Amino acid sequence: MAEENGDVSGIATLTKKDFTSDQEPRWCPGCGDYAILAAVQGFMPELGIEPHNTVFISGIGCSGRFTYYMDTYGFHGIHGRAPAIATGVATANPDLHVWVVTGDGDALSIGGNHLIHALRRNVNIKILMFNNQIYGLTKGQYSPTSEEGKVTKSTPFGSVDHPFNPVALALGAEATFVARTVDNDRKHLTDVLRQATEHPGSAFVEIYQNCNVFNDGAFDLIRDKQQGLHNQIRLVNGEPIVFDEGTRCVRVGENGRLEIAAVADSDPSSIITHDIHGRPSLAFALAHLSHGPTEPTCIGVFHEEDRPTYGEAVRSQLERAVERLGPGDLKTLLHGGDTWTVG
Amino acid sequence: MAEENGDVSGIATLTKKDFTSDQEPRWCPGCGDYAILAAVQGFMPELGIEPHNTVFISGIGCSGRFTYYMDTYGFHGIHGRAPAIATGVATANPDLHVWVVTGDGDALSIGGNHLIHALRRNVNIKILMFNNQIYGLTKGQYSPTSEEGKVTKSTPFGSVDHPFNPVALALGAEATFVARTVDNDRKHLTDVLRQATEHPGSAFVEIYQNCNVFNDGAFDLIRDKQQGLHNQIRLVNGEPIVFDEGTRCVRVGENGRLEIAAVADSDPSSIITHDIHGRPSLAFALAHLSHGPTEPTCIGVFHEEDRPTYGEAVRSQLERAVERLGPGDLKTLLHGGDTWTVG
Amino acid sequence: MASRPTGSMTKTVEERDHVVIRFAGDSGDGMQLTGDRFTNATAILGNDLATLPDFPAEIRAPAGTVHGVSAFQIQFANNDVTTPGDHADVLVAMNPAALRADLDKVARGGTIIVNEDSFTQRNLEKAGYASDPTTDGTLDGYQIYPVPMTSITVRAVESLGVGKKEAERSKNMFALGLVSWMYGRPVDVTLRWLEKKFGGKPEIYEANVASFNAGYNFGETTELFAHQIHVAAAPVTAGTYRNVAGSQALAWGLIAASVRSGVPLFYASYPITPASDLLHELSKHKNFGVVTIQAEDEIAAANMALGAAFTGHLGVTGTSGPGIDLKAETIGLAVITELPMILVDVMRAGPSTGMPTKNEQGDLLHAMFGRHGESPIPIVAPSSPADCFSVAMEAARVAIRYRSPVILLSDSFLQNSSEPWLLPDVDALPTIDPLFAKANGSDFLPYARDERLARPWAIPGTPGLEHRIGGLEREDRTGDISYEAENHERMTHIRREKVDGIAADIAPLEVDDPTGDAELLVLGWGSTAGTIRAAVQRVRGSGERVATAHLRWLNPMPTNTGEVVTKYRRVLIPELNSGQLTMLIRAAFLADAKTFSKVQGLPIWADELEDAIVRMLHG
Amino acid sequence: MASRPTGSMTKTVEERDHVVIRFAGDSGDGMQLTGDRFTNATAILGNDLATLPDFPAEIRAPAGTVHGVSAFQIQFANNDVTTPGDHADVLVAMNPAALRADLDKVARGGTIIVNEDSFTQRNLEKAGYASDPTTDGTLDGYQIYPVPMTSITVRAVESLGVGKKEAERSKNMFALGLVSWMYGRPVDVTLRWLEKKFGGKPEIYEANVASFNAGYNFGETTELFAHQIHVAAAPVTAGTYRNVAGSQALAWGLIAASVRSGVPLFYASYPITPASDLLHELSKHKNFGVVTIQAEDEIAAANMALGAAFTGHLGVTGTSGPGIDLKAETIGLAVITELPMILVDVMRAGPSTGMPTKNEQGDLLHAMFGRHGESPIPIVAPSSPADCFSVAMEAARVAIRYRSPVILLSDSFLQNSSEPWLLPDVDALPTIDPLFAKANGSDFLPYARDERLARPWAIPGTPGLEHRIGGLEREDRTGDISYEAENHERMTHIRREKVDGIAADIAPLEVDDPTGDAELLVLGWGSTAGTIRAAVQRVRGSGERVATAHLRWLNPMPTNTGEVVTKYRRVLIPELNSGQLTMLIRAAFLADAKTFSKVQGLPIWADELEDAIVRMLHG
Ligand SMILES: Cc1ncc(C[n+]2csc(CCOP(=O)(O)OP(=O)(O)O)c2C)c(N)n1
Ligand SMILES: Cc1ncc(C[n+]2csc(CCOP(=O)(O)OP(=O)(O)O)c2C)c(N)n1
Ligand code: SF4
Ligand code: SF4
Ligand SMILES: [Mg+2]
Ligand SMILES: [Mg+2]
Repeated sequence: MAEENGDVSGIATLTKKDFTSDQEPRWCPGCGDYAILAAVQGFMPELGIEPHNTVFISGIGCSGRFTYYMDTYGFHGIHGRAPAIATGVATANPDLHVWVVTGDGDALSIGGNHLIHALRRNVNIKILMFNNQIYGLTKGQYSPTSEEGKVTKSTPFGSVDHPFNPVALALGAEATFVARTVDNDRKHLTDVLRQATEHPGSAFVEIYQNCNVFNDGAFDLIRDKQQGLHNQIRLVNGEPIVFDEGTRCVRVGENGRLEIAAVADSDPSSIITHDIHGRPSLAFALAHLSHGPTEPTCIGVFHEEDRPTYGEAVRSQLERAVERLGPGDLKTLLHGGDTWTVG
Repeated sequence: MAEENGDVSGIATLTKKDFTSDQEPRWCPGCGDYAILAAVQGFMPELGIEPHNTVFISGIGCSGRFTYYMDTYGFHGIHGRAPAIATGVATANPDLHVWVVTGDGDALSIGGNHLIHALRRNVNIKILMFNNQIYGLTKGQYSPTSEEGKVTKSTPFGSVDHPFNPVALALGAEATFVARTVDNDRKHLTDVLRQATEHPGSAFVEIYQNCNVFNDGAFDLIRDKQQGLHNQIRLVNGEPIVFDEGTRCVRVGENGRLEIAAVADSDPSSIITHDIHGRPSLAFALAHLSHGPTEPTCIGVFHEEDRPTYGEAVRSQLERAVERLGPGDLKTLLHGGDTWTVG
Repeated sequence: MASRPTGSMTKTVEERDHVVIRFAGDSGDGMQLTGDRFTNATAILGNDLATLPDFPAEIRAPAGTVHGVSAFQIQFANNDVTTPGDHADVLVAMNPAALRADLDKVARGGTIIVNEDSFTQRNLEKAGYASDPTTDGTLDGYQIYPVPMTSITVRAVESLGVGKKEAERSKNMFALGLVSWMYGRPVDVTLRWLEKKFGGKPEIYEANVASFNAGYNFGETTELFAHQIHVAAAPVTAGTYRNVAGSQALAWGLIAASVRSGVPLFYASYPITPASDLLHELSKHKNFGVVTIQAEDEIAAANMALGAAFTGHLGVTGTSGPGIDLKAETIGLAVITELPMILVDVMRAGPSTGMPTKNEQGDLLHAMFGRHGESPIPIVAPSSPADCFSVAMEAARVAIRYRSPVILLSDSFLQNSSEPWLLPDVDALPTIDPLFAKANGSDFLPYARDERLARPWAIPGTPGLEHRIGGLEREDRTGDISYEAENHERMTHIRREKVDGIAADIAPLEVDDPTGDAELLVLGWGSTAGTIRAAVQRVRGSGERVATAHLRWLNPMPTNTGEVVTKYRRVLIPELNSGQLTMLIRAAFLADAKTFSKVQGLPIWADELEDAIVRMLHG
Repeated sequence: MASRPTGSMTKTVEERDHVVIRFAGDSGDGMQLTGDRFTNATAILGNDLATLPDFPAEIRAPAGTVHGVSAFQIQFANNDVTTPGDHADVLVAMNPAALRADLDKVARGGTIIVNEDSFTQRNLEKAGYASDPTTDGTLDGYQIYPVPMTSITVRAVESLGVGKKEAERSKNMFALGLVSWMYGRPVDVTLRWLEKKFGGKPEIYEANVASFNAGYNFGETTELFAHQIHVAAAPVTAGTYRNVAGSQALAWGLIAASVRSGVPLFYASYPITPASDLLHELSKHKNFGVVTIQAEDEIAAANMALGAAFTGHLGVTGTSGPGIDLKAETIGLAVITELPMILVDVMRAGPSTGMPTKNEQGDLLHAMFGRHGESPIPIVAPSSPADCFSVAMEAARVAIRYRSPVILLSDSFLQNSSEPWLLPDVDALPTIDPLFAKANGSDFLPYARDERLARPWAIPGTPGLEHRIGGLEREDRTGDISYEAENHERMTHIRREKVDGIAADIAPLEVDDPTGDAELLVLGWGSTAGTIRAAVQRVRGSGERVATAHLRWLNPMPTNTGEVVTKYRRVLIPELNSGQLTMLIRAAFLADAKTFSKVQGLPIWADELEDAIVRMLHG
């Protein structure tokens, strides 16, 4: 444990070790989850938030084990409900730093409703969705992000389900912070997490995570050091959206539509400048440039928006109630209506 | 009942009466639900689909009673689950015409997950969401579409929840048909329903519905014959988006963003032409022109997209399996593995 | 005071021990308000009483139809009142639909006062009457008093300049005035309340006063009513009283537990009839630091409450049948994570959506067993509206002390009905020490236990107590994940023993057996307490020896329960279900207990139960 | 055939009645395949057998650790085999972790064959061994055979041009060959299978054959093993057999019910261990018109199945503990809408997430009572892997005939383990007439009933039968919404009577009491059947008089159940829970039944139960 009771020795002393529990991680060798865990444990100290003020809440799935490996407070909930548990935690005590770790099945299949409601409420939780486009823990069924036609244990003839685009779904659900990153790019991942932490309110971060056992290579086009170079559209706020070593761009096409084009063929004024703080429709259009990581795909922060956090709104309502009605007094409450006295 | 067993006398003979059950509607006098019921009952005959091939499935809420008033097959399910029941019905028998009637609470609160999954799967169901921005049946709590600060029975100090934009949510969920209409404009409503019926797959239709008891006037700005004239942005495919008697328009502004402007101030080429068949990002941007019916708001069909329906995809997979494996034979199945024979 | 009825007491007065009055009218007629006001005046007079509002189904039916009838029933007496009464002595019917809907709730020979003006052809038709029941013989055998309430009211307020609609709307005050006269209710109380309520709108105020007085004077002056009826005050414990409905008492009990434990209250819920009122009531009291959240569904509500419990709040979630089904998985998580949490289930008639506005005690076995696996949970049930207060405190006490979810089984009747409540001395209410864990330098063991088998409540924000919990089986003491066979069995036993051990911490089952030699025990639980008391009083009145006992805790049952139920030759268990407690008692004690079952969405009537007891004694 | 082992029979042969072998290795070592192949060869030899795979928890632990061990156990005999065996006579441990994990599952004095090559310092450490257990005395008392499996395998395939990794990977075939020799299993079966499986990849095929032969020959030629063991064929009914796991049998039973009723099968489910295999199996058979949907969650799955049932399909949804919790509300809807639907609950150790890969019978009371309100449902449970087939058909028959949801309680053990199955004559399987409603010109009454109290199944698409159903209480016969008190009570009774009436339609409880004067009845349900049979055989062997009976239907129980349980002075109910059936039996029949309870995620061992029976007889 980081420090003994009361002896909070300050930011500078925190290290990765303070966030590392005594439980040995038990994912499959080579799983992308290891890289994310290492990145998170490595990055937490620089936030200067003590482990005891940090809570990790997870659902069920391979990703769900994450909680056990962080030496913070942790709640490994039931399948799909982590955002609801986290809403309880973050609203009960808005001073805590609350993280949700979830998978594509946990968050988007059984837990879809809690996710979208947490996002619209802007609960101050940072949601890390490990998207491996598969159900890992239950050994290989397709997930709501798996591509159509996918052959898995539950779909020997190929899946007929059209997948979600998680970033688009989050935007449709009024999310105030939406981003995407990849498990094996520690710098990018850490950078996105830092921005998520700084954002007051819900942050939805999709992390492309390789499941080397049941869905190996699903993100190679984006995640691979070589191919990624050509296919990652890295979003940087305030900068024109160009990629593929500066050769391609995202520009406004006919009737206001976004499209990918060669920089050489594009009027510079038609090239989109990334702006995370405007209306979410730009972000939505960027999310829809590709449907899944099989074409050039945006990574980075898509959208950020200022809105009061749920926990603060609830807290300030409690404060205003006290101002308006005075601090709660039991006797006043019970005797408040028509009473009568006998004898 | 429309006709006796077997004696299907054809399209021409169907009338509103054939779709009207013997149960007396029991909504509050003045409720917008009456107008929708009348419109639907009036419009069904022109589709030429017999009542016995039509199924209405509803959840719980005032809107949920709708099912009882249609003389078709009907299933009044449990709260929020109508899209799931309907998925069962429409997948089991893709020849049926399946309608879902739901409310803003039923569809977006408890039922949010089933809704978004039915939409992404493109189940061939027509979803009519009666949005009255309130819980009617349970007598007046706020809903996921109620505006922030709303004072209701459950929020005497005002709600702190940021609402959904149902059209944006549906688009984020990969819906293939998304529209909005209003209860008291029978022509517009019927028109939208007709297009929804013609669309192969899920159709999500948000209907602004006045709850005159718990949330009277919520949509007046759009719904009122006078005010509506100025504030309804009527979307017509292939036409420039102008409204307010031709004085205002939707145009492409800076960095590809859509904005409302005076036609007089706008370069004609910047005015958006409505195109329901392109990428959904245009529709998303249109949905985000306003957040709720308190400013000029789009009505009509936002987006339509071709994708195989779930029922057909499932059916054709069954057919292909028969082609590949031959029709199922029990004996072959049971004797299929390693067997041995004794004595 | 602005004015008061002018009539002087010129009629004779008849004494009665108890009276049941039912006000019935259209949803828009203000019957709940009328009943409420009458209740107040009655309470202040010192009668004991019990009330029951009877709402229509959720959707408002067209005015004038049977489906739109809203009624309010009150029983008051010069002695212990235990139920709102089986049948009404007096029915006030504001329109034909009300008469039609409630006639079968009037005692044979009872009094029926109708608003004559509303018995028009149109209204009769809407109510489904072919001819006028007040004249066609339908009401033979009742005492029927037609009173032109609307027209008198309109005339009485004519001069005040209020519109006709407003004038008509105040006819419920006329009815209140009339019935107040009939039973000699104090006038001041009502006038004072009108002043408080409408003081700011003088016209409306005057109109209501005028209507009320007109009703009162109508009773006094017309020949119609021969005499007033007097019901003496009931002998009650000295103290300050108020009338309280179960939903209020339950909400306040939770707030009191929060205040007396210093653990903030966190209530997450999804609206559902008849549990919504808890959410409504609690959200009014944010100045107590009460967080209320209207969640997206019941699953979320339960998980939010559980998350809050983890964070050191008293996590509470309330719902009714369909909602408690949905919370099952989360309750299991609360059982294995051993966090203090309260699940309120306000039972209503099932199965499925059932009859949402009707009452039933159908969820007891669901509360006991409604989760997969071995997943024991304490269950407690209040026996009357006011009892909800102390049961809520008791549930909180056990939840916090034992770090356990607790199910509180209320029901639709308890929630909606009301009774006078002797207000407790706030400073004498029990305190609850949350005993939050503190770091002490040594390794923290989140699943180590105290003498009650309770584990530490170590809340986020406390340095040195970082730990992880969850739904996978935990290793004893360390709380790490464990798949070890013996550990699982040990933990299964510990979870059960902890719940069973609560028996040592609750009151023993009290038996009321005045002669000490009763043959038959009537054992009850929950909201049937009043009816049981009434029925047992009656059979005892006719010389029978019957014992009675009431279970407040259903799991665990008090330690002496087995002894009690096996002591009597016969055990009768009245239940608003098919015999759920009966099954638990039979299984636990092999006692041949029988059920008196009623599954009609209605309360058990005392006379039905009386018959059943007599039959069992002599049959 | 490519080649076969060269060794000739030069060793002595020892006769045994039964043998238990356990193959254990790393998750990647192919132990399930090895076990499966051994099982096949054994079955074909005519031994009776039972098997149990023992997977690690869901997440793959790092290779070489105890958490990553995967094992497969088989018992085979010359007579009736009822369980996979309490303790292994032979353990094949492919690495130190396997030895460490499974040593306590080996009978004292048993044989342990280890892959010597894997006992490196590194692997010992990973397994948590400080020193080498094969040499440090840990295994004193066992017969230990270290065999350098990896190196021999690699050498055997050297010449075939396969890579070292591939070569090493085929060491499980070496183990299979060795054990096949030890127990004289037929070689052809395995070689034929290898050809079928790897025929297309000659190198891999050759390598596997070479490894298998190397193992076989190793047994034959080395001095290590003194003799072969022979287990004679069991006397069994004539016919064609196959080995079948419960998940297959259950899936096929559903398909058979669909074929024999003409009602298409519709399976909607959400993956969950150990129920997922049903989804996997059924989705392979789309050529039977089986629709399978992987729903977004369990609630959706149940509602989809219910929607399909409404549409005239056999709606089935399968899940395990946490999922059955979530389906509770929907099951209630199925109860009130009275549609044919099957809910399969493959029980696993709870509460909450519990121990997902471990077994338990913890959901019986949840199945009985796990919905709000009075909501009775038929419940049936298979007793062995092969029995899943006929129980699935039986569940479908009752669901369709009675228009009722049915809960089928399987468990993790039944699902995963396998046994030889005498294949039924397909044409003699029972047919089920769905009796779909047809319009007959008169008004359609969706809640009118036949002599079984079943209502019409009128499916969308049928002209003239348009009607509306739902979760609100229905009026008798018409099916319209009704809030009427007596109607609700009537419907509550009808729903219960309908379910109770199924008792007339199922087999009576069969008692096995050879002497007819047993003192003690051992009553079982579900997957403990095999253990109970074994234990009872043993105590009878020592002259005790013990009767036994097994409940297939838990609700309703067969009509003679009360008679049976009250006939015996003592009733012992072995359950993998804290006494759930016991509680039902006690409550229903006031019989003082006792539980033999085991809640460890493990099967009951026959010897434990034997002890318990003897104790109860003489204690
Ligand atoms: C209520 C419930 N349903 C199903 C399961 C089984 N289950 C556990 S994890 C999981 C899906 C995991 O997929 P994902 O969220 O993508 O996580 P991953 O394992 O891929 O990290 C499922 C279906 C469960 N534990 N609880
Ligand atoms: C599981 C469950 N939870 C809660 C309820 C109570 N309930 C019925 S309808 C409803 C909300 C209705 O709101 P909406 O969908 O907007 O429909 P409206 O009445 O406004 O048409 C609620 C909370 C229920 N019936 N079932
Ligand atoms: S199954 Fe996939 S996601 Fe899960 S631990 Fe293994 S590699 Fe990682
Ligand atoms: S409560 Fe509102 S939505 Fe419901 S019936 Fe009445 S007016 Fe309509
Ligand atoms: Mg995944
Ligand atoms: Mg609504």
